[in-house]
Amino acid sequence: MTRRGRLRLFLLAALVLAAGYAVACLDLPPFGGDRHPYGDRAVHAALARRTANAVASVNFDQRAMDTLGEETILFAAVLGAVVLLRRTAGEARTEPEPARVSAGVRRLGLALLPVALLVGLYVVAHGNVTPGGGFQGGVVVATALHLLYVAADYRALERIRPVSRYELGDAAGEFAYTMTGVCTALAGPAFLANVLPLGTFRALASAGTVVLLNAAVGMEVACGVVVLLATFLDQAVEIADAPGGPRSADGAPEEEPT
Amino acid sequence: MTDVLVAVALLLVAAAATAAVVNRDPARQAFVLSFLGLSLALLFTYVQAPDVALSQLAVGSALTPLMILLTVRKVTRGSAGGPARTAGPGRRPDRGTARDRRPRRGERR
Amino acid sequence: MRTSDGWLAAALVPLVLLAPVLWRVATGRPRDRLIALNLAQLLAALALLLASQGFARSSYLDLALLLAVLAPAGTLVFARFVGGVPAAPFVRRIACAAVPATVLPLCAAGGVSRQSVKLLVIGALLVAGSVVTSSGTQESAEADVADPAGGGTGPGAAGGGAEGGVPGD
Amino acid sequence: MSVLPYLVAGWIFLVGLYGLVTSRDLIHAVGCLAVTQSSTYVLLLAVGYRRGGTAPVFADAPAGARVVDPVVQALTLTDIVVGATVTALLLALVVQLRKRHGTVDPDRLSELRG
Repeated sequence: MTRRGRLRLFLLAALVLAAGYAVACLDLPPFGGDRHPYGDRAVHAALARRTANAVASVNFDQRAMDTLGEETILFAAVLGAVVLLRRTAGEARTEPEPARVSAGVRRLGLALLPVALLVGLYVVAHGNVTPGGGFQGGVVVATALHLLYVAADYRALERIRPVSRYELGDAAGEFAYTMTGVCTALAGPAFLANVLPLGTFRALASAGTVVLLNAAVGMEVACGVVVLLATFLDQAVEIADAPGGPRSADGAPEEEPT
Repeated sequence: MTDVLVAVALLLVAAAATAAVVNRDPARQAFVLSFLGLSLALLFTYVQAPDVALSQLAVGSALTPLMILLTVRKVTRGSAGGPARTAGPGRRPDRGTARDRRPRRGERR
Repeated sequence: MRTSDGWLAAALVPLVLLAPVLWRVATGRPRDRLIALNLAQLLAALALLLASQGFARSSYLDLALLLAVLAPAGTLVFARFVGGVPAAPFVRRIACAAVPATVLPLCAAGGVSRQSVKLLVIGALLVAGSVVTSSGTQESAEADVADPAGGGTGPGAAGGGAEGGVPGD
Repeated sequence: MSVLPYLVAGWIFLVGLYGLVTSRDLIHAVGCLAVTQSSTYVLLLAVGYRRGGTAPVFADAPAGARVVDPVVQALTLTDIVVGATVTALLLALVVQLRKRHGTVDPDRLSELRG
């Protein structure tokens, strides 16, 4: 299909979609309306389980099974990216150059690194009480480590980042989540049921299994993002393509379709 | 008052999304995507979703731009391998400088 | 929860100011975009701080804290690819003026408590981050950011087309 | 105001799709996909909003407070993080395509296939 034809087809489809969508919008419950049957029940259930953060309660308690699915997607995506970007035969590894970063930036980065790590861990740890949780905090922790790359250089990052350990941590997070589910199934009524003591409302140790699942997710997200960025950094900073340039299919000529 | 904030944030998000699409160069698009993440985070705060806003801030401020920019660097200069290009002290100065120019033509024929 | 319209109206100011900043982020040269993005992060953090007070929810302060911590990381990521932290005395002046002008009234409104300590920490992080990332220190000498087409055009030149990096075609 | 958020979500969706359809660069296309994805966040949160409500986080709010819907928020917040890793997977695919075919222009890629 030509570009013009494709654009025409898209505009036609977009017109139909826009018209249908606009009509549907007029029939949706108005923005800010008062009818939220699911929300009300979820809040009720969250309060009954002494989880101050109802969103965390939905994620790690009421719909914990769903989150297992999300977590598995994340795991698979990281795995897929690692497999796609692994170093193939014929690709040379070059040493990264030491970066020349100004003293101010370097100082800021080194001062910010522990603060950012702390904030990330705080966001993970308080996931059941205040806004936050494993998903957000994990990303913050992983980003914090990469302050070393942007404020110092790649070699500094490599020193504190044995990738294989983070790969292990990624898998361990996923494993811990599943095993928590299996344990609750053995101990109580169902897979991922909240069987632990619920603790006191608004305390750090409240909400039962939410704390464990939250921590497992935090670990998996943090390690997964570190591994992900490591593969990208490897490709962009360290790995040169196979001799013959990028067009010759990585020294594997049988895969070139032309 | 909240409604006004939500409306302004919505318009800002719509404008940022449009700008992100019409910026055709991925490296420049990354800036706009980062801005889009910021404005989305503000919108989420105003519709009382701080958890979601945290998520968006964490992902949008540094992670996504870093991945996009690294991909851009890899793709646009795929053959250079980055640092090796400018003959660092004792680091294979021969790799990646002339190599990516030579053999390609012959192979395509 | 009781919201306070005064503080929310104050939060509207940085939000509206983001619109012209978006124009700069979307159309400027890479360096200008970076400066504009830096400014946008600062304004967004101020808007979050004011919104926290306006909605009377102290837990929203975590958002501003997170942004204050991650914004320099984001700026430095981009700086690495445009070849250095560009000088932006404008952003620096705004940071030094607007952050105290926002944080101190918020502290005064909240009284002395854990929140005001948090507010002061966020303010300090914001000022420090903005001042350093707009100081104009050059790090473009680094090999893997040096742009073959010259510093001014930045990554735009490198990413100009799908085949931008393939010479000899 | 009562439909503006829905319309904005629709606009973001269509604009993102337009970018995907007309994109000449797969990295740009991935960025457009991220834009398209954000329309679902806006729509979901708009559906869950309750006027005068506050966040369903009771750390600093009374237990009986009027709150917005936590279910859609839970859906959205996981999707943002998972979406970022999926974006990474797509970018990895782009890098691999570039290695194998030397281009990231979707039109030229389909020419290659013949």
